[in-house]
Amino acid sequence: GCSPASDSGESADATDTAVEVAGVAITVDNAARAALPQKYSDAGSVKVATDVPYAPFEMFESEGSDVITGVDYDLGQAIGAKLGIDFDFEQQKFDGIIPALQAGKVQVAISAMTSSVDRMDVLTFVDYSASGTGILVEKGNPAGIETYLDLCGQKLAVQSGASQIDLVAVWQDECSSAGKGAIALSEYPKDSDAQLAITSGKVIASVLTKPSAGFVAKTANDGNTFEVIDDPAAPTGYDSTLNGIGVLNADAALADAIQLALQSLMDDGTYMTILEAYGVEGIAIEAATINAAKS
Amino acid sequence: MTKLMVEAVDVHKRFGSLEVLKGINLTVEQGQVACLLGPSGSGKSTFLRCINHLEKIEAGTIRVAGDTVGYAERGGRLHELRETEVAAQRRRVGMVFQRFNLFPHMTALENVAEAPVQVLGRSKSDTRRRALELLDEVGLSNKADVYPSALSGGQQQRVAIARALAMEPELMLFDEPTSALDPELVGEVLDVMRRLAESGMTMIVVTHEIGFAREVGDVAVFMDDGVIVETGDPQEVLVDPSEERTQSFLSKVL
Amino acid sequence: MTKLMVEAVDVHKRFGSLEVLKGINLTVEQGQVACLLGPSGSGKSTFLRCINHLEKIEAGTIRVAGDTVGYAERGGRLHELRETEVAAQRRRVGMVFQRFNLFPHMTALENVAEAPVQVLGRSKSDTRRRALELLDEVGLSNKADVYPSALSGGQQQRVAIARALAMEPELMLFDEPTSALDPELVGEVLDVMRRLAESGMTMIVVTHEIGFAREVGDVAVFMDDGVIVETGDPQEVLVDPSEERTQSFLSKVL
Amino acid sequence: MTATQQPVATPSAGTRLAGRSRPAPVQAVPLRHPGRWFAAIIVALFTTSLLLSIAQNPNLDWPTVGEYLFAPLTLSGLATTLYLTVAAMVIGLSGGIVVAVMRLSPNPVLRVVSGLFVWVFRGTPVLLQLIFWGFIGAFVPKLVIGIPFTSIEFWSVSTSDIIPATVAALLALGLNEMAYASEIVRAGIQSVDLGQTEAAHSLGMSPGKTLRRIVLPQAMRVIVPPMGNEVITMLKTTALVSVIAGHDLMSNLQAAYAQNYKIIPLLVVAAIWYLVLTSVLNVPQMWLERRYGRGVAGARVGAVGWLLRLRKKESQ
Amino acid sequence: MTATQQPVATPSAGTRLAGRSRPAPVQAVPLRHPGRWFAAIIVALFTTSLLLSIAQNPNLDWPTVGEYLFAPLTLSGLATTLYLTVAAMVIGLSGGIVVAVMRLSPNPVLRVVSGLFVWVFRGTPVLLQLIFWGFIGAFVPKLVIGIPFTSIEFWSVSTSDIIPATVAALLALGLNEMAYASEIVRAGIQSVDLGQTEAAHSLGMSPGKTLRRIVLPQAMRVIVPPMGNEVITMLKTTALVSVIAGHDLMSNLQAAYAQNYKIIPLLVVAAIWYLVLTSVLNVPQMWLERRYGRGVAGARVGAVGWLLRLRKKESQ
Ligand SMILES: Nc1ncnc2c1ncn2[C@@H]1O[C@H](COP(=O)(O)OP(=O)(O)OP(=O)(O)O)[C@@H](O)[C@H]1O
Ligand SMILES: Nc1ncnc2c1ncn2[C@@H]1O[C@H](COP(=O)(O)OP(=O)(O)OP(=O)(O)O)[C@@H](O)[C@H]1O
Ligand SMILES: [Mg+2]
Ligand SMILES: [Mg+2]
Repeated sequence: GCSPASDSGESADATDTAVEVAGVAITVDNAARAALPQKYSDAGSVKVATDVPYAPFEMFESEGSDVITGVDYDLGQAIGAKLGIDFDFEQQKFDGIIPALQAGKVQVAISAMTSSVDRMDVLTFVDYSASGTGILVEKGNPAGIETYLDLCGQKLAVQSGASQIDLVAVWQDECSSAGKGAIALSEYPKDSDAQLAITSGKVIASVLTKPSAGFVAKTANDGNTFEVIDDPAAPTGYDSTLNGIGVLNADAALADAIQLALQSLMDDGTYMTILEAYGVEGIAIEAATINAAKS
Repeated sequence: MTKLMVEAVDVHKRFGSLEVLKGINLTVEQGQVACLLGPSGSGKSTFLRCINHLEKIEAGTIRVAGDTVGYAERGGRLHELRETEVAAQRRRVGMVFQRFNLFPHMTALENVAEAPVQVLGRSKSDTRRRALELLDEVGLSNKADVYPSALSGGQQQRVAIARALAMEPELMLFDEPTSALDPELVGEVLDVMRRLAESGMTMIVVTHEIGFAREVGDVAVFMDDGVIVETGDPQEVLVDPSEERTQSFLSKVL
Repeated sequence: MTKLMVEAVDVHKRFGSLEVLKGINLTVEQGQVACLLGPSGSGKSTFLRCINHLEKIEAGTIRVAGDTVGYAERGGRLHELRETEVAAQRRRVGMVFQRFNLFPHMTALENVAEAPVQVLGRSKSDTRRRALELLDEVGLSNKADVYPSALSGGQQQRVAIARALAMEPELMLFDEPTSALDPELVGEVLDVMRRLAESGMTMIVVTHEIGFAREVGDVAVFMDDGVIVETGDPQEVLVDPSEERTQSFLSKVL
Repeated sequence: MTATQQPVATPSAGTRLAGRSRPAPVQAVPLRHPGRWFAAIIVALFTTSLLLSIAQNPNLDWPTVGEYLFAPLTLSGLATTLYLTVAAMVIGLSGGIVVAVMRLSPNPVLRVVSGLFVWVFRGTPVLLQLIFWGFIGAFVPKLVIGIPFTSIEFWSVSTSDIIPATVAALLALGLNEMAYASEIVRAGIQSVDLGQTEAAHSLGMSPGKTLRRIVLPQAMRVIVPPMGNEVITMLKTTALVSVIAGHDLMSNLQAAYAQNYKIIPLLVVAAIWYLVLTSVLNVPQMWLERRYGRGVAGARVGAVGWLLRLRKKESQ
Repeated sequence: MTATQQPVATPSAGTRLAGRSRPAPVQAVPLRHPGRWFAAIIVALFTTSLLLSIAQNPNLDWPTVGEYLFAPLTLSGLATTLYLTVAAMVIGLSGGIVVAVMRLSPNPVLRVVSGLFVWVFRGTPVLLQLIFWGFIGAFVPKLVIGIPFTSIEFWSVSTSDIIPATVAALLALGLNEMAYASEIVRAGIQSVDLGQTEAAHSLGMSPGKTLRRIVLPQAMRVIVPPMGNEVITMLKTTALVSVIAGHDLMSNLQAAYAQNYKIIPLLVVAAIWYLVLTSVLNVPQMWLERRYGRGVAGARVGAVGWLLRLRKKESQ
């Protein structure tokens, strides 16, 4: 359960009240608040864009409702509480997130975005978690996949534009040097389409971030359709990358404030509490950084 | 009684490089019936269309009931009229086409009632009553609710006449009103036109019905190749024409 | 020489509840010209269309050159023909419509050459030559490359005749071929038809041109209200009709 | 050559008693179409077994279809879809008529402007148009009334504030549809005989009246079927507005299946509703086609040659 | 009433020398349209300053636009888009003609089958149709030749194997387009005068020949503009095939911006290419409209009443 910061009010001073997220009462961190640009503390809120649903990072509380929940949402609320302002989440389809930032309709994007050097042309990222790639297969693992090298010579699905595409390219090389067949990779616009490809027998597995894979396996058809391969060699998934909270490069000062707030949440343990509430401790990182991704 | 209804002075009209009217001069007094004759392509239809400003003339002047067609004289100069002003001028002139051009999506009654309601803003019920009277006058009171596609050619042409009359025009133009009709049906249309002429309507009629022209016409005009070759009393022009071209044409038509 | 070209026996045709042909009997020998006359709505066009199987008859038989129109007699029974077989039958019959119905997207030459190439599979160059000859015969060799919209009515009708002749039919049907024409232009079309008749073509002509019927026709047929009222030598039927209905009709038309 | 005098049917018998004493009707073996029926049976069998096989397929999951068919998220999505479609089509058709008339105008300014309009709005992706109107602040930060090319401003406003998302969605869909509709209307207007316009003019009707009362009603016959296409396309295009907020039928269901992975059943729910809407739409379309088909085309419909009957019988 | 004998223009002067000794032409103050010009200037100013403001906007990021305009992923996407569009339109138009003719047929079987076809394929979302054909294995696991309703099978094959993704995409787009095109073709056929069919029949042309040589060419005038719409819509609909794999222009660019977040510049790249394709398409469309407009409509174009000129001048 979580209750959003509901009564921080318009006044910038009314920040003493604690906000409860994931059962933890959070109060304002003065250092972080001091770093917050004047216009945001004056406004008392920022708007946050998120592309729902992408479980378990963001999803609707129940189907058909428009109450958002998830790891990202809770972290956002907690950061807001540290800064003494509201983080108002708005549902925004992916194609509109950047335009919405550029149009000034929202100021922050928290949408399980993978931080990358490419994307830093557009956004500044406050890194808040890391997740690697998991392999989703049909329940019972009929093809007997144990590690990614077992995918050589098989048909594999991926969401188009996902970072997993580059990873699979690396695997291809390993397959050929190991003398195995190549991976036949098909791209689909959404993860859900890739999963449909598994059930219709077009592919034997799909690759996606491991937290999502776990969530799909757990929830789809009450856990009876899919399972995730657990490779002991890579418990958080292959090729972990950082996830970031994005703001426009022109708004870097806001990123600094968010970084301080997040670090404060890490320091006082709230961060881990929130991750644990969704069973994704595996994605935790040591310290809040800005644009730490190297590729 | 000698009010001039139509005055055409040195009217010229060309389509691209083809000069179709080469200086037409004609006057028609109020109440007169002028019959236009001439071979195909001589410019009869074009001249009629110029009177109604469906074609714009290049030189000369046409006046209908004293007003210059398509222009307003203000401060000694001619000013082109805008579309709506031209439309207002056209209200005083009724036109009947060779191919009828009834509105196919309206019944006979609606065809007749359309313009008075839409253009003159008459009330629907009044117009309806008047339209029924007009249909009765052309002998079609029983066809009021029939669509044009279900009418014979002669019936369609009579509806077209009623439609033009519904606007209470001061001048009626007829462009070969009977030439697309079966010979049997010609009579009924000519009858309507004859009665109209007797009621004092000013009319310009392009026709090849020599009998009608001689009987009803006050003046016969023979055109050829864009000019008026001969004008005069129909009894003279059509019985004993002075011009050779008129003679040869009449010998073919009769 | 007395081969029967058209034999209609007790032909009945109705449109919904309206009986339009009420038992028509008529024979036309090879080389004869039959002229059909009668008031509007008497069923002349419908009968002509039945001969060409553009309408399906409800009772009776029509034979063209011995073959039952629209049916094949096999094993003593009539079998309905399929579309392509009907199309084959129609090749032997040419038809000319009151409204010309030229193909507007083709030049005069293309109109004439279309069917021989498409239907008979003739070579393009041969057909083109033959089409030019035909256009020449109807006096239009100089209009070969002109679209119908640029032709006068009489010219269009002459192209329509050339188009029908290009299929080398054994029988020609004309449905009021001159009634949509200016009087001046009627002559040129009738001339073409007269020459065609002289060349020995069997023809059925619906017409109100009494002069033509008397001069060219071998037999005149007067229809009224779906039945044939009077048949016979045109000189008799059209000059001194025995039936009262024929008399009253002729008095109106003449 | 002499006339062959046939025994002429006595008028009385044929005429007076017509319909009573019918002569023997043509007794013929009707034309059979074995191939046609064979094909029909094959098609029917194939379709049935395909449908059966599909219906029985566990992936279809009928219980889920039933559960979502009237779920609140479906119904509210349906309402949005309907509202957006109706509003966008009203804007599109009325604007499309104006644009079509401008394109056919003799005035070069109007012609160029409308030509450019159609070019741009048909030629660019709807997604971009939606993003443009939805996030216009990203393109034009503020609207200024001032002297162009100088820095003098009398009044200015931030664009993000003045266009709310729903207005943006309607603007985008409506303007896009205008461009498409204008081409259809243009084809319709061009199909009406010129004589109609002349007749209306000679009755003193103004160009506007002529268009509204005479030309457009006759153009409708040609306009209605492709506009039916447009409405159905629009029904589905509304799904794109989800990028700037607004939850139509398809995006609601997509959001649901992104969460529960019941893709096929939920798409079937969408299909069922679209089919219902399309069928409902058929009613006004057929009414319009009948209404505006009236009085046009040959009243004469031959009995032979099935192409002859390639048009509906007129009801006079 | 007596005839007013006007001095008759001597034929010689008027006729022979026509065009040389021109009389004084009508000297009139031409009609001014101040409102029209004012509006044009306002529109031009507004558009220019809007375009300028957009062009200078940093969010547009012209260097990125330039970089991606001819990038390999753009060009290969373009090729796929073009290929899919052309192939789907060919299937759609040719099939659409068949369906339209079936819908207008007097044969009830054909009419019902084609009606159902149009209903289903226009009425269901393209996305579902794409998913159906692309993942047919999920709906119909195997294709069986056998006796229906029994378990006797002569031959069977897994459907996932026989329909590769590109075929599935073409099937889906082509069948969908067929349904839309058939409505447009139907409107076109119905606009052709019945007399044309009769004339063709009486020349002994078969129904098929009549359709191909006489009816369709005349229907083209009405068919071409809305089919232009369809082609442009198809250009963009191809983006949906990304759901069953296949990389058209739009999905390639979307994949790219999913990677680098340069959404607006990449959408502008898409817009530029679509505009180019649309402009190129205009050439055959105008050619077709001219070609099939030939000989039709009044050769008579009045000089007055601009509605009179609502159609292009014929070139005879
Ligand atoms: N809109 C136009 N464009 C070009 N030429 C035209 C146009 N209208 C008429 N013409 C030409 O002008 C000439 C005169 O035509 P008009 O219709 O006035 O003759 P007409 O005397 O009415 O002949 P008809 O008895 O055949 O109706 C003809 O050569 C015709 O082809
Ligand atoms: N397709 C049709 N449906 C219904 N009624 C029709 C049809 N075709 C013709 N008729 C009717 O059949 C009757 C005979 O028509 P037809 O055209 O054969 O007469 P006609 O003798 O040729 O007359 P006209 O001299 O006017 O051409 C008319 O009453 C007409 O209205
Ligand atoms: Mg004329
Ligand atoms: Mg007739």
